[in-house]
Amino acid sequence: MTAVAPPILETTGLKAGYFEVNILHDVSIAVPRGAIVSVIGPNGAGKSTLLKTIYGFLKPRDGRVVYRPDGAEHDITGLRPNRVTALGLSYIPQLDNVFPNMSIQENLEMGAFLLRTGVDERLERMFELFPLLRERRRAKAGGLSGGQRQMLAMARALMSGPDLLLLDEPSAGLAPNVVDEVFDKIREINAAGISMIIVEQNARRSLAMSDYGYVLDMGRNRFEGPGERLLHDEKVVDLYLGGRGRLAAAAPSGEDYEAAERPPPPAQRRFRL
Amino acid sequence: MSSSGPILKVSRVEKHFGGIAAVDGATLDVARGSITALIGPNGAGKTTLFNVVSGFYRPERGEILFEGERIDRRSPHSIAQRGLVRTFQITKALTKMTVLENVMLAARNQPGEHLWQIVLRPGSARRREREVAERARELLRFVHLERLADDYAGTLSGGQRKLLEFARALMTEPRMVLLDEPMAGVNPTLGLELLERMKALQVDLGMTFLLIEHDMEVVMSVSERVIVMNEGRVIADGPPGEVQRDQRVIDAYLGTGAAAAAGGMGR
Amino acid sequence: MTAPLLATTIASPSFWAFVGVVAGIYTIFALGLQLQFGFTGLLNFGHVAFMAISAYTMAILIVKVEAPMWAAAPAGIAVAMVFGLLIGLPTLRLRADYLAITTIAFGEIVRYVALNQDGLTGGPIGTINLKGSGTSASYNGDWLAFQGKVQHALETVFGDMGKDTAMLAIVWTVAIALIVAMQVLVKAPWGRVLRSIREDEDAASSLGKNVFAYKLQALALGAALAAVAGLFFAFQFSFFSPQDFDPLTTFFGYIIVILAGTARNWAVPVGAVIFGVIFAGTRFFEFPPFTYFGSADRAYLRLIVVGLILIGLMAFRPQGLLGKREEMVLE
Amino acid sequence: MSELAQLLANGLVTGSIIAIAAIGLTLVYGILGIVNFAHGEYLAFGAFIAFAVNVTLGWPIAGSIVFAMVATAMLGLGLEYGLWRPLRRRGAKVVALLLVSIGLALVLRHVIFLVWGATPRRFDVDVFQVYDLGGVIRLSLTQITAVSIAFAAILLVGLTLARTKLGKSMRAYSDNSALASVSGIDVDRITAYTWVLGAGLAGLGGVLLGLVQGSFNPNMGFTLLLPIFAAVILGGVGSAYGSLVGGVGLGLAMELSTWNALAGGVDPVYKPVVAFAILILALLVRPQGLFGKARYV
Repeated sequence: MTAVAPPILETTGLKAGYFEVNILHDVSIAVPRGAIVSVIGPNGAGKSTLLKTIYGFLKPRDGRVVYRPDGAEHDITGLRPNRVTALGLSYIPQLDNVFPNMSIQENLEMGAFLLRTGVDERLERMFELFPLLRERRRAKAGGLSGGQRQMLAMARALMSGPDLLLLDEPSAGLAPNVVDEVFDKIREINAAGISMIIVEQNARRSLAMSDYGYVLDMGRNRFEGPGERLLHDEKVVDLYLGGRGRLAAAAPSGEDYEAAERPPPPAQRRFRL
Repeated sequence: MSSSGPILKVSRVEKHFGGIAAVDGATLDVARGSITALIGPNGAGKTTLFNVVSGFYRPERGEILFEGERIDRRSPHSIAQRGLVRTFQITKALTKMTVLENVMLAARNQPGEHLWQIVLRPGSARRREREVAERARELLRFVHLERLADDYAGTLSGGQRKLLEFARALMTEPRMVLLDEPMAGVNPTLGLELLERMKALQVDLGMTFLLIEHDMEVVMSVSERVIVMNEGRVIADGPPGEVQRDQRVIDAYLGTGAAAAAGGMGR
Repeated sequence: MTAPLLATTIASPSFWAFVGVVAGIYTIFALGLQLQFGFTGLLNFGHVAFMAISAYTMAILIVKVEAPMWAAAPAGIAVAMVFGLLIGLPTLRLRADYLAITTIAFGEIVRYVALNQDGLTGGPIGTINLKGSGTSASYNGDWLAFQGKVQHALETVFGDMGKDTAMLAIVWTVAIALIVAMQVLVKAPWGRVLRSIREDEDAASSLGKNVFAYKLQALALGAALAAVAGLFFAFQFSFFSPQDFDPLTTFFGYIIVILAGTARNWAVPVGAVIFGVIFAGTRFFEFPPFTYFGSADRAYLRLIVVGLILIGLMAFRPQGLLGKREEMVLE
Repeated sequence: MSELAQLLANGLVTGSIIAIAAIGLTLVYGILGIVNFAHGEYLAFGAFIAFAVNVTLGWPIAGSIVFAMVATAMLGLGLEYGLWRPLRRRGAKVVALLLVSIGLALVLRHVIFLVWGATPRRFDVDVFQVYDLGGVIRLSLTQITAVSIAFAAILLVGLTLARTKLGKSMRAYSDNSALASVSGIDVDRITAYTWVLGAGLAGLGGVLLGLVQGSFNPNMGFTLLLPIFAAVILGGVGSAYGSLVGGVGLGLAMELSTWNALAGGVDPVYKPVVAFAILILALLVRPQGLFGKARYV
């Protein structure tokens, strides 16, 4: 990540909402190329709405979204989701993130809907990355457990070969061991060169592995900075991370996160996305 | 009905969906006046078990006793009337009713809910309604939603809805409450408060709580007993410290990172 | 047609009395749907069947058993309520769209039976054939006598009025009494339980409410209201046939409820009067552009307008004219 | 014995008409979530358009059928753009859309009444060409044609849904429309295609119904609507082959109920009642439809 390269995605002054209610009032974020950016904040801060607005599910009332893949620049403000995907973004919603009545393989094929060739190779790569999916390729996605669904959702999102991935609360409602696994996969995917925006409740873990973080509150930017710094910013901790009491209690696991910060062992990097 | 012994006994309960066993012979009991946590990986059958215990699903096999009485063939409303009330993982706030109405709805012994009583004893219905409103406001104060009492529940945030559901469950004057992820989506500060209130009810009124919760910190700090489910069965059951050292629990659920964290806490 | 004729039609009290009676009957009919659909969320599309059952039961008892009207009319309501319970037992656990389809099927079964069991119902010709061909049957002797007495009483107080005024007074007295009664019920905690069921059955039952029992009560009470409407319908038109009870009538009831605003008892008569003027009133509009169409074509046009109103309401004002957006039932 | 064979044959004819009408309804119901009470009017529209070109303009019946299908598909498409899509954008849900469809049914039916009147109409075809099959069953050419076309159309639709990219994207849309658009599917195209297919099949069904009935009026579609719904629910909402099974099953049941050997059989006027009764009974036993599988939500 070089400081001079322009961010792969940038929003400026986004304002959006449903019917009469504005949820985003003024949100500006930037995602450096190849980085993981976390967006955290209390319930109702507008985190999920931000993702939906970037992805064109919601037309912004004001502001701009600019996407810059290699050597190009696209104004994607208000562009419909299928067109956004065609430009090289991908999105994993928090709930309803699979096609429940289609088989796992069909789910993955839907992810590659826009590709004309190379679908089978991608499928093969996803099965390597998520071996469990290969085992159950013919099973309906609706029968998967929460953790398995999240894995399938990630694999589906990667099938289109995106440069930027938007994740909405990937760890919500998952068991601790599955959360570990999900965060491991996220790092692995990022290591393959895919930039990411992650919206998370589990703010500590998310910030710990992020290059940069934004704190939203009431639909506006509140704090921002490198993930590690936000994690130790007294104000942020007090206001958004449940206070120092909880931080102290969770401290022993901090080591663990740091260990996980190291790049994944080369053996796991054999896939290219 | 005995006043000692477990308040809830679940024995060898099975519930299948299209050939797949969601609950596969689960056996557990919950001590009267305790706060017990039910944990386990996704798909372990925890929510299904809640649905079975609260009467929303009928088990194919097994037996459920609440206060010594069989409830596994009873409908949800009759189980609730017996004092066993549940909340939902995805909250069911009645969005087109006000916050106050939501809580008042949950009152028991309201003659005004029966057609013939409205006609025959309109006065008693009205008197009871006044008591109910008063009690409902008290509970809303208790969960810090009092100033929102007259707003439509649809305007509440996710966390506030969890609190509303909690107040509504308490309004039924339950002896035992099943809480399905009461902290999910509640901001941490408010969540801690909710836990304190639960503790207070346990201590002051001897109320029993069984909660599904993923936040291990919460589980370890609030519950005196932890039941772990995996693949539809109970794989461990005991005090929190013991359960988190159980290798099966670490393998199936906690993972090594969390176990390390828990070990740290134990010191 | 010329302006003077138009003036006489519009100014004629008997014309407005007729529209008023029709609106009153529709008010009572739609009040039942308001309870079932507006408050409880039950998509009952067979409402007209309860109207048919009570009208037929009354007529048959009076003509064939020679029962007095004051016994036959309550019997009609009772039988309709029993049918409400019977159809409710198997169907009330179904989801909304399936409930709609099964109840409309139930309504059609009732109509087919009325159409084809000539011996019982007089068949396609209607109640005039209740005694078999050759003799014309009538069931409203007692009623006309009663109506005459009311007319007489009204005239001693208010002086001479049109012949429909007694019917108008009776229908609206009953309608308003029923609205008050319904309002008392839904304002009571009973109504709160119904609204909770409309929103989320599982939430209601998790709080100890017997959802099924409440739905059954709403269905049976609503059936009773349709039954009362059926009786008045029979009295107003002095004979009726199965064609009067086709599914369209139920849909008219829905249009009234939606026009007025769901979960609003006091709004129902407003919706019914607007609907009555559009529907019964336009029959008498004898001026251009209406005169360019024959009477059959005008009937079609009227129904096109009614359809457009329903679509327009759903698109632009789903909460109805007098409803509140926050409590909107239809999303 | 020959009575039974003839009833079975008649049941197959009735059933295939119900099935072809049901398949259009089940697509719109299953993929777009619209419980379309105006589906009967789409049928009537198709029949009357075919009548206009066949009788008024003197086209041959084959060309009239194709023209009617295209015209009804265009009607479906026009209403998607002018009515359903704006409503969907306003956030209208199942019950609201259902009520709109009732309003639409009133409008369409009475526009047809306004244009063509209430007089019974018939196509310009030879209804007297009757085939004697094995000396026991007599079927008219129109009946045989209707059955063949209906089965062929259903097979084609079934294959489209299962095999083609369009079919897969339709299934994906019905499963999770937001995720479908994230996958790069243009969801507006999917809804448009669904209506083209659903309404086109309704138009075809309408013409076939008119052919088999002999004469028809603008109420024809509404009269058949409930049996069509019954077939859809019996077959499982959204399932093309389910509609086939449900429709043919119902057709057979309706005809066989009149069989003399069954305690004299029911009066033929009650055939629709038999269909309604089967629907109600079936829902009692299996509220998710007789052949419908439990779906994941």
